[in-house]
Amino acid sequence: MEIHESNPWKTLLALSVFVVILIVGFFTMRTPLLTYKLDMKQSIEEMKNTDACFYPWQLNGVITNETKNIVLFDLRNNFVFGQGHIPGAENLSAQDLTKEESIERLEDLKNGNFIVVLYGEDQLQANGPWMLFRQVGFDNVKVLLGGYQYYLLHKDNLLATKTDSIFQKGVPKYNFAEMAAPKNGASVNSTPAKKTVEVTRRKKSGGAAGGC
Amino acid sequence: MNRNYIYLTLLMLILAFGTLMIKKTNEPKQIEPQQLLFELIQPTRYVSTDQVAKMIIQNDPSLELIDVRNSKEFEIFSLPKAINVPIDSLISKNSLLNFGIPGTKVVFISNDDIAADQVWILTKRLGFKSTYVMKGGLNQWIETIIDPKSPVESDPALAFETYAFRKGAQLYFTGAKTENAEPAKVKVEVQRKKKSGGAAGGC
Amino acid sequence: MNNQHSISNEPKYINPYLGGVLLGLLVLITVFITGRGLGASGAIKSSVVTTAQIITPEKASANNYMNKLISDDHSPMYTWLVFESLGIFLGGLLSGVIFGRVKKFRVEHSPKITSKTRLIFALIGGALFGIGSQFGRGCTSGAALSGTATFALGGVIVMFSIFGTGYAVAYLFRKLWI
Amino acid sequence: MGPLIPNGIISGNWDFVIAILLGIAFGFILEASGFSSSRNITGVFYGYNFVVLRVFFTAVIVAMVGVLYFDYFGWLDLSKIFILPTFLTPMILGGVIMGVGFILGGFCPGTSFAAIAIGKLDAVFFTIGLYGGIYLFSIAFPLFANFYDSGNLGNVTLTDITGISTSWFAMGFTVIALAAFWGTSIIEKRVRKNITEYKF
Repeated sequence: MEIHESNPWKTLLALSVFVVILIVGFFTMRTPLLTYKLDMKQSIEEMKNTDACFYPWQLNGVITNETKNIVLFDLRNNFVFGQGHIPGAENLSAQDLTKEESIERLEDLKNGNFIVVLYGEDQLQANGPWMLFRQVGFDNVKVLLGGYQYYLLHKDNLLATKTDSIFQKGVPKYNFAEMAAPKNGASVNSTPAKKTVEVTRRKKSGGAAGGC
Repeated sequence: MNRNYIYLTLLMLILAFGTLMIKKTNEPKQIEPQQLLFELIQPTRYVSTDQVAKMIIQNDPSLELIDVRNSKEFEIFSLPKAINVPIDSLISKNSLLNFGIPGTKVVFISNDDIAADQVWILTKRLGFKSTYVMKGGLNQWIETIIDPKSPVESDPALAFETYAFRKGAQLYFTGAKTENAEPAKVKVEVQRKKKSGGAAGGC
Repeated sequence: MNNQHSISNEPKYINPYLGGVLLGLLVLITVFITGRGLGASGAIKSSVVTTAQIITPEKASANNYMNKLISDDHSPMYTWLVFESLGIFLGGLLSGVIFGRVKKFRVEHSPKITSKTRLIFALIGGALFGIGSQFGRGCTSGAALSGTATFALGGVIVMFSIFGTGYAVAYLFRKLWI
Repeated sequence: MGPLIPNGIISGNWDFVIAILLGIAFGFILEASGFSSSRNITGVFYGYNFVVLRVFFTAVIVAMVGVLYFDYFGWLDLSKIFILPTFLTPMILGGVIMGVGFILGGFCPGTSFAAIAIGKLDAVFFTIGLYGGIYLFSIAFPLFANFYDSGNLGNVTLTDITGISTSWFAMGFTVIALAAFWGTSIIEKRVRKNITEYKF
């Protein structure tokens, strides 16, 4: 009544094929392009590292081509890049960052002791790539504070931004508690001519939280 | 009994034992850097202040606001029901318990969006899903919800709808009386991010 | 083993472990290609919804359970599992032809019961399996096999409760089988 | 790299072709292993034929181990595969009902399709029953809609719940399964001595 094949040599064969596939997989395994060099705690510390930031006034040297060892990468797409960019910047659209060539390029630049400055439309756009590259060990990658918009506003007098603080992100622009407090009677809207939303220049307000 | 059965047993044991050997690291599970890079260049993580306001007003039970400013700033002002998780105390068991609860959407808030975005990246690296960043942060919140600017006549109709919604939201959040007291009913699409790429459905 | 009942030239089934290894590799390939496991009961669910939609369209779309599968752009039959189940049938046929097991319709039962009893119990068993598979989010192949293989908690729960219950009630129905 | 279709490496248009091909392989394996016979299947509960246990557990451990290796090689992105959601109480109840149905019907849905193909009338009735059962369930769904969704733990894996790494689960399952294979082969021999009227 043994109705199943009792000799398992085919089974052994099938399992061996599986093992061979696994062995092939083991030897053809690619080491990942990127690995984390900083753990979580170090990554948090790294965010406060002022040395990892690039200040707008430092752009002067790049634009006039005096400092040779700085490469400026524009993370916006090439359409916007074509409409205008910081002189001397190279276009490296954020969408292309994951490509192998881009990462190899960054590695070459690191080996050549170049400093890489990333910028996007605003600082937010470059924030993510900058953090990631720092975490995976590109300690030559910096982020341009304020981003392109801020540069555009001050491109005539970049040095003056030394005393400005608006690119110091992370600062409350308003007194939140006061603004959001219940206002009895008077309608909020009637307060005339509220501050315009466009980046209003404000005096350096105390110590800006964090480095960048 | 065929001797091949013994070979099979041993082979299978070795294979299973091998899986113990290939464990990568003892660190908490993290997503691959390349995967992280891929995810962080997508703008899908940003939600607008309008969307957040809408969710608060509708009492969306899945919404979880995480305020990443320091506790002093948090005490002075915070959004309703927000939980304070300062960046410095992010990597602790207690703080991390706030994330990754099935069925919740975590929205990070800071003064602007940089700090919130940074926390987003850190939690993403740890593999937490359905986390978002409120674009513009509290500064934007003040500008759009607490003190909305009325649109100019040349603006498209949509701007007026948004404005009507914001006035309603302003009323809700500040208790201020406004000229047009009628409650604004504007549909602001709440973008729900679909589980990216994952396969759906089984048997 | 004494072989008094089996005829020596009768084609044998393949070694169970061979079937297991192949099935395991198949689950692996399925997960690798589609990102989900195998399944079967979902196909029946699709056909239930399809017939319900044809016979009583209003009721079908009013039913909270069925209307998840109803969409305007394609029939509920147009799903992965329906095609896969069609494949199961074809694969069974292929194997049956190769090993010479395809014959006229016949009923297999314990000598202690009649064919009619066997068919009635098959019907009841099928109905119970149908109900259970909806609660369990899948049947033995979808939930228990593919679920466990992908380390899903639900798969392990379903697997243990199916086999646990099976052993618990097996004694009551022993006449059906031995 | 994988899963290929969700990652867009194979276009979604091939979905149904692949479904049929995988189904054919599935059906072939089920039939060839003897799952087209309900008395083979239920033998696992009476100890005279452990083919279900052998096929099922071998498949589970091979697939589990394979998934882990594929993940390690970077071939399979575990975060993108479908994890069966867990609904604790409905799943236990569903499993219990399916267990009873298994003993009564002698098939499970997949095997019944394969059995129909080789001309088993009981499998046809089983499938009709299956159809009726799901129809009944859908009609009566509003009665237990709340229960159906209760105990939702989300798409959790064993590791999410216990914190023990998947490798240990694979190892554990393998050891248990291999022990069961050796153990059941002894039980099977003993039981078969006492059964005389079992034929096919």
